[in-house]
Amino acid sequence: MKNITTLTDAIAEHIHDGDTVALEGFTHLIPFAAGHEIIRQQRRDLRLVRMTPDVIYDQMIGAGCARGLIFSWGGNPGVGSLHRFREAVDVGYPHPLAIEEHSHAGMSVRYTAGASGLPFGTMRGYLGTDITKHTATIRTIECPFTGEPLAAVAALNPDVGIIHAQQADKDGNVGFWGIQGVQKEAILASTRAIVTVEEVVDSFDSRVRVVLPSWVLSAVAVVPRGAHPSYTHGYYDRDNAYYRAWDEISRDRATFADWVRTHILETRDFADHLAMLDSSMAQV
Amino acid sequence: MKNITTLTDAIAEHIHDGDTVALEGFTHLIPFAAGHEIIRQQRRDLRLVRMTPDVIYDQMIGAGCARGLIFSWGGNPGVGSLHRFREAVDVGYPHPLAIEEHSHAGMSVRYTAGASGLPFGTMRGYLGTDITKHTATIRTIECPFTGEPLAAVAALNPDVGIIHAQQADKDGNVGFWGIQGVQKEAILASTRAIVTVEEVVDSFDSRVRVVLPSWVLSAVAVVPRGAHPSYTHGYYDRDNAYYRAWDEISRDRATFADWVRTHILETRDFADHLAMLDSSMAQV
Amino acid sequence: MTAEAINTTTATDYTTDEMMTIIASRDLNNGDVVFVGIGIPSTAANLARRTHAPDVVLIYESGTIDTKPTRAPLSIGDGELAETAVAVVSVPEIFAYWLQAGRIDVGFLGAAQLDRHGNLNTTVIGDYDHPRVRLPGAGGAPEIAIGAGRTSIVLRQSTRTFVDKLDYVTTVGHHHGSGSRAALGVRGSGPSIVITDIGILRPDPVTDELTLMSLHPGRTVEEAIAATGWPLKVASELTTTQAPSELELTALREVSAR
Amino acid sequence: MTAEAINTTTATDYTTDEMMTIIASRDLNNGDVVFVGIGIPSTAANLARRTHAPDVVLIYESGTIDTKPTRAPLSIGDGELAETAVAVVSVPEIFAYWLQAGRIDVGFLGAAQLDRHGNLNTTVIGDYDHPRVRLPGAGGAPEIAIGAGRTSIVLRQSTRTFVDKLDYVTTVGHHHGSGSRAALGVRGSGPSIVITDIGILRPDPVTDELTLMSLHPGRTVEEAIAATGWPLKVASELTTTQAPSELELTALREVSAR
Repeated sequence: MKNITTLTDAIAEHIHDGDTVALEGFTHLIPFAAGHEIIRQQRRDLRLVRMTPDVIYDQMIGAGCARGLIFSWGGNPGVGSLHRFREAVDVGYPHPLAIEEHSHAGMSVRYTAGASGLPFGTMRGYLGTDITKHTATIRTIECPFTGEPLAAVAALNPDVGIIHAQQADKDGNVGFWGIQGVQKEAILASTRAIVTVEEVVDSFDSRVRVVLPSWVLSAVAVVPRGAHPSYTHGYYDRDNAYYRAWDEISRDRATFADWVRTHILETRDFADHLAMLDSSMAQV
Repeated sequence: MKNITTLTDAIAEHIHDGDTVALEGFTHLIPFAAGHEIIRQQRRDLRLVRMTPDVIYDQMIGAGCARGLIFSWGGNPGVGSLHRFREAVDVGYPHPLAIEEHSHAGMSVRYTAGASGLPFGTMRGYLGTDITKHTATIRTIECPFTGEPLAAVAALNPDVGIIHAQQADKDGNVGFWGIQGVQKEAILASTRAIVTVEEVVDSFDSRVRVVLPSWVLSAVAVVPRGAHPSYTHGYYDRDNAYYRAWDEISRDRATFADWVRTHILETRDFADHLAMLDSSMAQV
Repeated sequence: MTAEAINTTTATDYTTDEMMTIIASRDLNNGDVVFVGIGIPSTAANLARRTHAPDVVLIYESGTIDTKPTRAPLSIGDGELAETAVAVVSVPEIFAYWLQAGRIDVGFLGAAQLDRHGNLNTTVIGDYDHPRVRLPGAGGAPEIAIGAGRTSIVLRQSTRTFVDKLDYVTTVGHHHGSGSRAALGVRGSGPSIVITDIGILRPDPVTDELTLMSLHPGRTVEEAIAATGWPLKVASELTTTQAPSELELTALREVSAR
Repeated sequence: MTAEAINTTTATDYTTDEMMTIIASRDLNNGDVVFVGIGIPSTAANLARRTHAPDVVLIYESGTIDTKPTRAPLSIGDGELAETAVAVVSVPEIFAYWLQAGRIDVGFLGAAQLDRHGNLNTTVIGDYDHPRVRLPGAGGAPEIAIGAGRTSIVLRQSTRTFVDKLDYVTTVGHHHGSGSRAALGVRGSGPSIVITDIGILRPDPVTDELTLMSLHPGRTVEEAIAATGWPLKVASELTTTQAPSELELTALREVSAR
């Protein structure tokens, strides 16, 4: 249990201003609680990494945590644009945001290379596009056997990888199931790793499909509903109303700032935040 | 169920003289029944691929099925040498055997590249060894970002991949669990794929961890104990006595030939072979 | 009304989205392995599975293989996709072992902008460094476009979307046309169909230029030309798209219901 | 006899294999992540876990991570390894995400031939194309040797095994010595210990040449020199290996019992 701690302590200890930080979770298991704690502790100048920077990164970017973003698809799925992300890119508010764009396949190859201890990964990708013109971490490589040109992408090795999972066992091993995304690779590619879990169990649910041993995890923190408003398979569903409501909240600077202050900065922790949402008529 | 057939028909239809054929299974789930059926149907000039050519390939090589072998470790685990393999390499009996040697890591990268539709894979490997001097499918590649030299290995794409698994469902999807080896990659890297299973079930056991959908499998055949003398997790243990006895049987050409004739060529199928073993005092 | 009557009866009361979805569905063959995104593609693939193509295989980029949701999912990572899938794999695996390896027959794509050769922009309107509108970016599209056997593009037609020149090429279609796509060394044959609210376009077999092949009931060539930012090629034997049947529409509404 | 007495009492009746296994076990530190093969390495790692290093993490190349078998397994792919593992992953993953990524502290290696710099041959005796003895080949060794933080080599010493020149370099140790290993661009510090039936060798800090540091009880320098195919360097302060304690031997026999 030596790696089991609180989320407050985990973020305080392992995330420093200027770090490259990846919060992963593909629709499922998005680590919202950890993102909020980073906002709450007011980390700055982070280079954020995420295949699908959605509402969680809109919140972090809008709250001023980020100076850079490495990503492959930035939107509010099923709803529309990310207004805080767009305002950072378009007019540099609250800070200019240096973006590095890839495709989903490219990001997954970059994480895989990082998790594998290789400096680059190879793929059939990007050919005929403008992406290579704006992204320095894509080069062309020739197959040494066939001579055919392929895309090489630089390995991604964040300082910190953060995910949410269903369960930890008493030894601090972590298990999850359902849509698994790129979470394992993000954790294994990162120098330090933080995992929030729904609960600690004596032994894993039989549905667990991916297990990360305790000794590759810097910190594990129990945060029930820690992926809300995304979902945790077997625990709770996606809060689609929250995602829809986010469009209105995030559209205006002042409304957004007020929301962040009352819902994150002035709450003690994620449980407090959730209690506020639950008790609010408007939910968000 | 359109892909569910008999092993006899699967081998007859999908394996041709001269094919490159990979039978995979890492200690666990070695597809002995399929190997025997290839011997029984007297396929010739196969280029065999397998990370650990153990007793199953000793039998196939000794029976004259092979003209080539791509591998990374050839021995009878825990017992000693493979006498039929060694005699083929040392003196070309019953046929000369062209060998192509890699390491385990190299073979797994080759299969992975093959399964991924890439012409090569990259790894940190082989440096400072003589392996590269004798194996044409290893080259040096430079990282286009860091300039560091790495090993590139050519993709492996066998004509046919063959594995054994615990279960198929009624739709012909295949599921297995326990030590999974390189089986998934071997199947996905191959043009055609044959799977033997212990049984067909209504729905998979909850222990199933790897599932291959029916539409990537050319043929699925039910062969109970089809991995004997290796083991099938949850079904039967490894027959260590068989592996030990193999040393004596395979040491002498005539003893071997007699064993192959009585135990494989003159048996109808693997069930018949197993019945003979079970009723025999000496077991093998 | 008998089942047969439903099957053959032409519906009259349907939305443009329903029309586009039904055409996308018809375009799939039984047994096709389809890489689907959320929205019309997902609904279309599920509709095909419930109607003329029961053995269509659905793969979502979230890593769910051979899913059989009872309803078209709301998001690409819906729990139901995992629960009804034959296999759930990681995102790196879905792109490497399944898409890149050439196991996908049809990929669906959408875009903010499309050019006459079916190249797509989902990244930015205006200058990349000083965008007029920042869009979500590439997602899975660049590799779907060169990994799938062919692609099906669903996109409403207007001079804003059908442009003479893309502001940014996110995803390659037929490149510069006339076989130049193949010369890039990419796989697959590229966009085989573009389904709009006005009609259906397909690439010319020689020049690869998108050509209007069919008009939806009640739409005109003039409308199509006016909604296209380049001089639109029109097939000499322009047909009228078959309107949705009652059967198709009923099945679609069942699939879409939430 | 009290537990303490067992702990400190020197055993007298033990086999050479037991001695070698116990030394290999002592060489592991608590918390080490160890990549183990079958035989002495596996037994040694399990012994360490049962004695002085309860938090040693065992990884087998068959893909079982953090296994806790009750007995040393018979084969690298034993079912018990999967059943007692924290995680079971594929062979490609174990080599890429775990070994190559640098997550292993100690790798065990054996060989048919070893040279003075700890390079190893497990491929062939004689000419490659016309071998005198064909050996199993590389297996996991080449990448264990350059992926693990350091390696521990267990090998009986004789002029057949300790040779002046390898017939074939399957696995790199300290290469040509004097820091040339690092110049290859490989990871890890290479062989830190060679455990034989006669004594213990370690690389010289400057030349990387294997040097006899310790003799097992009852063995002599002359024996060691006679069993080495090159002029063996002997440490100026040669020690005697501590004989197995009763505690170690009892634990070892429990681990080995089948």
